[in-house]
Amino acid sequence: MCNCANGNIDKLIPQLAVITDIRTDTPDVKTFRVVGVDGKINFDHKPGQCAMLTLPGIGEAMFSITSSPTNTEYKEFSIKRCGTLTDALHSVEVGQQIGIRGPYGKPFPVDTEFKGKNLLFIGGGIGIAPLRSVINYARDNRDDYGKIDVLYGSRSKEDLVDYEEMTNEWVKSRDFDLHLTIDREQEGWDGHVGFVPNYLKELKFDTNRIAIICGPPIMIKFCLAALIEMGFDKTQVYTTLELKMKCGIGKCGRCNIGSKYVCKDGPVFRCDELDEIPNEY
Amino acid sequence: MQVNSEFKPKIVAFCCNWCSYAGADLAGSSRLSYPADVKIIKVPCSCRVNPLFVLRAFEKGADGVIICGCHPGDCHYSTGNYYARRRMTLLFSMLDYLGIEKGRTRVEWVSAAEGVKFSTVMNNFVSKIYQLGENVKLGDLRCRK
Amino acid sequence: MQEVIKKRVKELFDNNTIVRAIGWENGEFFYDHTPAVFDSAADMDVFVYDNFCASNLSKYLINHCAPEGKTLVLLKPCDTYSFNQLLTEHRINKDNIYIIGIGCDGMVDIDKIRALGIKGITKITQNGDELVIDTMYGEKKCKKADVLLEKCLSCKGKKHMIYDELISENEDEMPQDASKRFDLVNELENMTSEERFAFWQNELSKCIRCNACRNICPACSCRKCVFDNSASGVASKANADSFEEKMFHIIRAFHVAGRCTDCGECTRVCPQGIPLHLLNRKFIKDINTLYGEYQAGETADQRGPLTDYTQQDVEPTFISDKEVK
Amino acid sequence: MQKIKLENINELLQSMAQIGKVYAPIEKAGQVNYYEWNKDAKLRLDVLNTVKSAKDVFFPQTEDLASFKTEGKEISIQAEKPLDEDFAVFGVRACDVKSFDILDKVFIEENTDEFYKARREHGVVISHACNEPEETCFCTTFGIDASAPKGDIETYTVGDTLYWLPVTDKGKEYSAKLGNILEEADESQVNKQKETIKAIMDKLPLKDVTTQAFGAGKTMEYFDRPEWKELSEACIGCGTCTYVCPTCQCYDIRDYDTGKSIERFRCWDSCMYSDFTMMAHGNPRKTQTERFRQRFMHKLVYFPDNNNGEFSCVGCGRCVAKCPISMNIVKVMKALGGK
Amino acid sequence: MQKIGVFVCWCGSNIAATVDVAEVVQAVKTQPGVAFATDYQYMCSEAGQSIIKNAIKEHDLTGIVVCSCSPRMHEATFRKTAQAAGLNPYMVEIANIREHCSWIHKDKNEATQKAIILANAAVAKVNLNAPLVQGESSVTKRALVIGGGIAGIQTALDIAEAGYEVDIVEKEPTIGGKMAQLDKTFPTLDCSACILTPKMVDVAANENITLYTYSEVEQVKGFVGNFSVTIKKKARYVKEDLCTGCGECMSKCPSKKGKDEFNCGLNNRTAINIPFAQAIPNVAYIDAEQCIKFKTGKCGLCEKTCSANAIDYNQKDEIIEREYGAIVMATGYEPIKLDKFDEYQYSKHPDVITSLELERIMNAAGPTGGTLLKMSDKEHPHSVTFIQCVGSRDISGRGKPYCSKICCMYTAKHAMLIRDKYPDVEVNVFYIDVRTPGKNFDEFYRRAVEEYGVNYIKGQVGKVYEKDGHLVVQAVDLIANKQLVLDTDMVVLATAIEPSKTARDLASMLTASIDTNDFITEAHPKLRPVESPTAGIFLSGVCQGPKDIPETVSQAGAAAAKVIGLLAKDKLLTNPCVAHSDELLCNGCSQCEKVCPYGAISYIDKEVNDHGVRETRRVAQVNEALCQGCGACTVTCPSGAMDLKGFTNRQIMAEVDAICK
Repeated sequence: MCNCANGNIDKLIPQLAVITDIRTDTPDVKTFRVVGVDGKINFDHKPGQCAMLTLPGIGEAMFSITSSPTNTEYKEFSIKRCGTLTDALHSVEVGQQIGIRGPYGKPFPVDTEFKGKNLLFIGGGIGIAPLRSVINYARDNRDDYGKIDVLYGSRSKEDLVDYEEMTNEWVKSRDFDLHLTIDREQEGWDGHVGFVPNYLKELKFDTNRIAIICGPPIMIKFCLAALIEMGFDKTQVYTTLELKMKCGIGKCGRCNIGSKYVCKDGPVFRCDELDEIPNEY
Repeated sequence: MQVNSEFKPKIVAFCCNWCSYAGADLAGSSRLSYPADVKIIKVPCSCRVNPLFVLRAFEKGADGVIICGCHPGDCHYSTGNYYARRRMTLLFSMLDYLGIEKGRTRVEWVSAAEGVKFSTVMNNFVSKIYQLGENVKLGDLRCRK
Repeated sequence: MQEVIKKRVKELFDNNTIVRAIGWENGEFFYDHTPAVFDSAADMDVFVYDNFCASNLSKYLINHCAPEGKTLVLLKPCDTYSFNQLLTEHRINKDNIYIIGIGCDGMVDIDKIRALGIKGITKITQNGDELVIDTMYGEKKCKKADVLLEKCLSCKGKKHMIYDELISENEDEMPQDASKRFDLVNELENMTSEERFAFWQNELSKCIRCNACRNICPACSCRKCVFDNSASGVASKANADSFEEKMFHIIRAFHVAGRCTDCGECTRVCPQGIPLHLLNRKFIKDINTLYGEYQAGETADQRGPLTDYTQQDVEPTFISDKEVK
Repeated sequence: MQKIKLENINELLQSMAQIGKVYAPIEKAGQVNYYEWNKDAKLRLDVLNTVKSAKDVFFPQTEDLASFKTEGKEISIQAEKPLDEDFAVFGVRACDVKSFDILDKVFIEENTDEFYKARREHGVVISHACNEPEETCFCTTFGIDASAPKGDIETYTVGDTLYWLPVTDKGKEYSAKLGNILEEADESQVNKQKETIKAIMDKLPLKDVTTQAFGAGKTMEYFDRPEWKELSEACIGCGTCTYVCPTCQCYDIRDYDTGKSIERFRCWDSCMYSDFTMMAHGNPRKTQTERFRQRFMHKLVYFPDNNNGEFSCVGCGRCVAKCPISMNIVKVMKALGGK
Repeated sequence: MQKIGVFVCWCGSNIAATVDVAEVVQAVKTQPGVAFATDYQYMCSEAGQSIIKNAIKEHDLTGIVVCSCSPRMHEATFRKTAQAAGLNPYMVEIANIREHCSWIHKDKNEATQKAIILANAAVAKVNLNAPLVQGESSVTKRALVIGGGIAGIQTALDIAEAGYEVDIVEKEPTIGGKMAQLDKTFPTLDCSACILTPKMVDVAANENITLYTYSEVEQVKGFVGNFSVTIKKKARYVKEDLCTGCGECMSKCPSKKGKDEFNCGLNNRTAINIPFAQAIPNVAYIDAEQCIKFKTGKCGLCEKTCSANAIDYNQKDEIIEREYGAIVMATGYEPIKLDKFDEYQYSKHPDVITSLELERIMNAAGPTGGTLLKMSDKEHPHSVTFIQCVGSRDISGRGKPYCSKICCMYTAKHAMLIRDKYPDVEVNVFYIDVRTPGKNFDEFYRRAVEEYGVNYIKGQVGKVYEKDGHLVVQAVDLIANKQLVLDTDMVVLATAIEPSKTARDLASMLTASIDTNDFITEAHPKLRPVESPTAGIFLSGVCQGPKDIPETVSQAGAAAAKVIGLLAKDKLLTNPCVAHSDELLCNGCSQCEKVCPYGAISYIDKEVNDHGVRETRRVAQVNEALCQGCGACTVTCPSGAMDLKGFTNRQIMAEVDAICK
C-alpha cells in the first residue's frame, strides 16, 4: 500500500507530527520545533528544502526547514505571521499536533558547488530562515567550507530573527564573521545602521566566494546588483524564490514559471538560471 | 405523514436583538416552553441576516431556519425589517422554485412583549419541521455523514 | 450595417473623438467572433457585425474607461440596459465613453442550427426572415426565428436606453414575444415541488464551476467574488457536493437580483447548457409581481427593488402559504 | 476484430457493467458527459466531444484525499485509499485517448500521484473512431489519427454495426471476459471507413494549423510578445477552457469542515483564475494577460520543454467550441506562430 | 486561535436544576480555543466575577464565554468584569442558557445538550472576535424641541433654565398648541389661557430660546450629540422683526373668507391674520391662498396700512441649518377626522360639534364671544347631549383602539360649566365607562353629577338625526335596559385624539420607532418612558401617548432633565459594533449607501494597493459615529466588503456551524 517515500499512501497526504517547542523570535516571527508523533519525522532533508505544514480546517502551506539536517532529532520552522495559517500557527501551544509532508524542492548544493568555498550569506528579515539551515550545516561540517560571512539585517533589533543564536553561538565558530544591520537608528543598538544592500557595498567582499541571498524581493534585487558591481558572476550567487504552492510536487501549477516549478526545481536557484526563466515572480 | 421518532431536527432561529431576542427572553422568563431543537442566534436586526447564512445553515445540516424581527414599522433601526422582508421573500420564493420544501424557512415578526407569540411560533415551526422530516434536498451530504 | 459602422468608427478615430473602440473581430469561422479592442482606424479592418455578435460588450468598459481618451463602444439595444446598470453602480464613467447604439434584429445560435441536423456549415447569409446556409453538402435554409439565441427570444425591444449616436434601422420596433418571457418560469412554478427539484438537480449537477456565467455577467462585476475570497468563509472552487453548485447559483442569482437586466449572457456562455436565466427571471418575475414592474438598466438613476421597500410589502409567509402542488 | 449490431449495444454494455463500472458519453439534461452507465442511461456514442473530457474519469474534478479529526491539540489523519477496482471507459475519441498519455507524463513519470495511477491501472480505455469530425477539430495538428483512436480497445461505428478491436493485453483480457456477446468480423468495412474519415480530415478547415513555430526552448522568444495583450483583451478569466480541456491538470487542495471532520480534497483549478497565484503580499500574474499567456505558453512551450517537445494539446476543439468569447488556442497559434 | 475561558453559571437552581452545568463544562473543554472552563453558583456575584477575573489573568485568556442568563441582563456586567481584568470588553460573549434553555425545558438531558450547543456556538463566535474600542463623539450643547404646545414650551423652558440653548420649531404661526384653544382646565376649572400665556411670554423672553414658528423640520442628519437639522421657515410675508402686532392690517383686509383655525373653523378670519390676541410671536402672517394680492395681484391694502412697513409680499421660504445635541419630540395631537362616523351627523348638522369646538364656543375670545349658542341659528340651546368615546376604544377599525384618556374629564368639565352658567340647559352624557383616575378627578366627576345635576346615562348612541328642526338622539340605556329617544338642541362628540399627522414622517427622519397608532415608542415602557430607543431623541407630551396637561407637563420636565443630562456631557462613547468596509473588496456600487438609515456611508476616491496593484478607486467609508450597527448594508454588499464588527459574516456563520454540527 505504502508506495511513498514518506510511508504514506500518497505524497499529498501529511503525516502526523507534534510541536514540541515554540520560540518567539520577533514580534511577528516564531520558531516551531516539530517531531513525529512517535519521535522522529520519517523523512530527511537537505539545507534549503521545504515542507508542507497542515492545520486541519485552516489549511496547508510550504515553509522552509530552518534547522540543519545534521540535527536529526527534530525539524524547525521559523514562521512569520502573514496570513490565515500563520496566524493560527502563532496561536498554538506546545503539544499541538500538526500535519507535515516533505521534503520538497531542490536544496542548496552544499555537497557540491559550495564545498570548499568561502560563503557569504546575505539575509533580510524572515529571509534568514532558509539560510539558517545552510549556515548551521556549514558550521557543523566546518572543515568542508572556507570563510563564512553572514550579513543580516532587519527593520529593528527586535526584528532580527535568531539574534540569540547568532550572537551566542554562530560567532564562536571558526572563520566566521557576523555583520548585523538594522534599517533605522535605535536606542540600545550600537551596531551598523542601514539597508542590507548598502552595507554589502560598504563591506567590500572580494569575489572569492559564493553568495547566497534571501530576503524581500527588493533586497534580493539590489544585493544582486551590488554583487555584480563588486565583480561577482551570476553563477556565484544563489537565491530562493517564493510563490504560492499547493501540491509541492510540481503538478498543481501555481508555482510554474516558464518550464520550472519553484516547489520542485527551486526554491533555490543560481542567479544565472533565473535569466533563463521569465521574470514572473 | 410518516414521522421518524428518531429524528431530532436542527433548527436555527435568527433573532433581532431589540424585539425577537427580547421576546424569546420573555418566553423564557414566562416559562413558555418550546422544543429544544430551536437554537437562537442573536443578530442586531433582521436585516443583518444574509441569505448566505440561511443557506449555510442548511448546508451544515439544519432542517429549518426561521428569522424573527420587529414588526414592520417597529424596527429599532426604523427600516431594517422592511429590507429583510423583501430579501427573505425573494430568497424563500427561490428556494421553493428550486423544489426545496417551503415549510423549512420562515419569517416571523415578534415584539419584545410577545413572549407568548414567540413560544407559539416556535412550537408551530418545529412541528412543521417534524412533519417535513430530515432536510435532504439542500444540505452538503458530507455534513450528514 | 457592418460597413456603415466601420466607416463611422473610422471617422471618429480620424477626427480624434475617440482613442479606442470596443467591437467584435472576425474569427476562424464565420460564427466565432471575439470581442476586441481596436486602437486605430486601421485596426477596424477586421471589425465584424452580423448575426453572431451576441456578446454584451458593456462589461469590458469597467477596465476600459480609464481617464486618457474616449473609448467607443458598440452597444446593441439589450446591452444598453447593462450599460445603464453599470453607470448606476458607478462602475464606469460615461464621460470617457462614446456609445454608438447599433441596431439588432436578433442573434443566431449556431448550436440550434446544428441541432436541425445541418452539418459542415461554411457560410450563412440572411434573406428576409430566412437564413441561407451554405454547407459542405449543399445549400440549406431555415427560418431565423427558429434559430435565435435564447436571450433573443424574449427581446426587450429594439430601442436603445442610452447612446451618443445611433446606427439603427429598427429603433421603434416592439418585441414580438415579450409576453412569453416568463413562460418557462411559469411552467416550472406549475410543476410539483418534487418535479422542480428533479429539474434543477438535473440541470445544476452538470455545473462544472467554470465561472463563465459569473465572469461574463455585467452585473457580477465584483472585484473579488465571495466565492473566490478565502477570507469570506464561503469560498469554493469545484463542486465537491451537489450542495455547492446550488449555493453558488442561488447566491449568484440573489446578488444580481434587482440588478440583472436579463441580458441572457449567463445562459449563452454556459458550457453545460444550464438555463441559468431561469433563475434570474424567477427573481425578476417575483419582483415585478410583488413590488411593481421593474427593469434594471432602463435608466441610470433607478433605485433597485432590493434597496427599496414599501410599508405594505407582502409578507414572506405568502410563499409558505401558497398552495402546495 | 469483432462486431455487434448497434441496436444490441445495451446488451454489450450490460455485460461490461458486470465486469466493472463503465463510464461512457451519456446525455443528461441535454448535455453529454462521461457518467457511469446504467440501463436507463442515454448513451450518445454519436456525439463527438463530450462537454467535460474523459480525463474526468482518471483525474476527477474533485476527489477526497484525507480526513482529519481534531480534539484539543490532537489530530488523527485518515488517508483515502486509491481506487482498487476495475472499470472501463467507453467511447473515448482519439484526442482524449492521447490526452491520457499527456496526463501520465504529469502524474506518473515523476512524483507519482497514487490516486491517478491506481485509476489508470484499473481503467480499460475503449476508444471510438470519429466518423464525422467537426470544423473545430484539429487533432491532426498533433499527429492524432481520429480514424485509428488507439486505447486498450478500439471501436468503430460503420453503418448499424459497432466494430471492436482489442489492442493491448489489457484490452484483450477485458474482451475475453465478455464471453460471446461479440461476433467475429473482418476488417474490410472498418478499413474502408478509415479511408473515408481520412478524406474528411483532409478537408477540415483547421487542418493547416501548425505547431512548427512552438516547442521546447522558446520561452524567451514568445514570453514578451505584444500579441498576448491583444489576444487576452477579451478574456473574461473564466475556467471554461481549462475545465473542458483534456490535458489541463492544475489543481487546488482544500479543506472542508463537515462539523464532524475536516475533509481534505483536491479539485480542478484554473490558471485563468485571478486568484490562482495570489499571495498575501502580491500576485506574480497581475492581469489577465499574464494568466492567459501562462495557459498557452504552458501548452505550447513549457510543457514541450519538460517533455521532449510534446505539446500539451490534443486538438479536440472543445475550447474552440466552448469559449464564451471565442478566443482559443487556434487563434493564439495563428496569431503568434504565423508571423 | 484564542485562549477562551468558559464560565457556566448555575444561577442558583434557575439553571443548575435543569442543566447539568458540570457536563457543560466538560463538553466545552474539547472545543477549539477553549483553555479553561468552570462553573459557579452566581457568576454575576462579586465572587463569581472574581473567578472570571482571576482566570483571565491566570490563564492569559484572550476571550471569555459566560453561560448564564440573557445578555440583556448581564452582558454589560461581564464586559466590565473582563475590562477590569485587562481584557477587551468585546471579547466577551454570553451563551443564554437560562431564558433560552433552562427556563423553557424540563428534560435535564435535553436542556444540557442544548446548553452545550449554545456554549459551543458562543465559543465559535469568540474564536473570531476581535477587540473593539468605543469611539468618542462630541456633544453640541443645544437642543431642538419640535412642537410648541405646552409640552414643547415646558421642555424648552426647563432646558433653557439649566443654561442650555434650545430652539422650538412650531408649524403654526404661534406657539401655544391645543392648550391655548382650551377655555377652562379640569379639575380646577382655572382659565387655560391665564396659566399658559405667562409661559409663552417666558419663552419669548428667554435668551436661551430661539423660536421658529410657521416652520417645519425638513431633514435630520446625524446622531446623538451631533444632529444636523434642516428647518424650513415658511414665508409669512410679514417681516417678523418689524411687525408690532397692532392688528391694523387685519381690520383693513378685505379677504374674510378663511376658516379661523384657532376657532376650529367655526368662524372666518382675514387673509392677514394673528391667530389670537396672546399669540407668540405676536406677528401677523398672510395666508397666501386667501390673499387677494396673491390671487389677483391687486389689493395691497395691508401694505398700505402697515405703519411699520412690515409687509413683504416677496418673502421666500427660508432654509435654516442648525446643529443640535438632542431632539425632543413634542408634536402633540389632533382630534381624529369624523368622516367615518356618519351616524352622529357631524358633517351634516352644525349643532353636532366636537368637544374642542365647544371649548371655543365657551371661550370669551371664541366665535360666540363665550355665549353658548347653537351654531345653526345662534339661538340658546335648551338641551345639550354629550357622546363619549367617539372613535376611542374602538375595535371596529373606524376609530382608535386606545382610550384617549382626557375625554371623561373634559366632558365632566363641559357639563359642569354649562349647568353652572345656564342652569336651564338640560345636559345628558352618554358614556361607556367613566374613567377618573387622577388627583381630584373622581371628586370632580361626582360634583358634576351630584351638585350640577348632569344626567349620566350608560349606553351607546346608535344614531343622531334631525327631526322638526331639532336633533334626536337614539340610544340605549344599559342600566335601565331600554331604548331611549331623546330630543336635544346640541350634540357634543368626545372625539378621540390621535398623534399629529407629522409624527410619522418626523419619526422616520429621526429614526425613532413609532407604533401602529403613530405614537412614538419609548425606549422602555416603564423604565425609560421619555426616551426613544434612538439615542438623543426624547419624548414629551401626547406624541408618546394620550395625556392630560399635568401629565404632559411632568413628562416635559422629565424629558428636559434627560436632555440636560445629555448636554452636560462633553463626550459620548459610541457603539463599536459598527459597519466597516474593506476597501480592497469594495466595488463602489453605492448599494449599501442606499439602505443606510443613518446616512453613515459615503464614497470617496482613494488610492489603494491591491496585492501590488496601485490604483484609485471609489470606495465606501463608514462614519463610525453615525453608524448604529443594524447591518442592512452588509447584505446589499455582494462581495462581502461591508461587514459588521461584533457580528461579522464569519462570526455568524461560525455560530451557525456550531449549532448545526
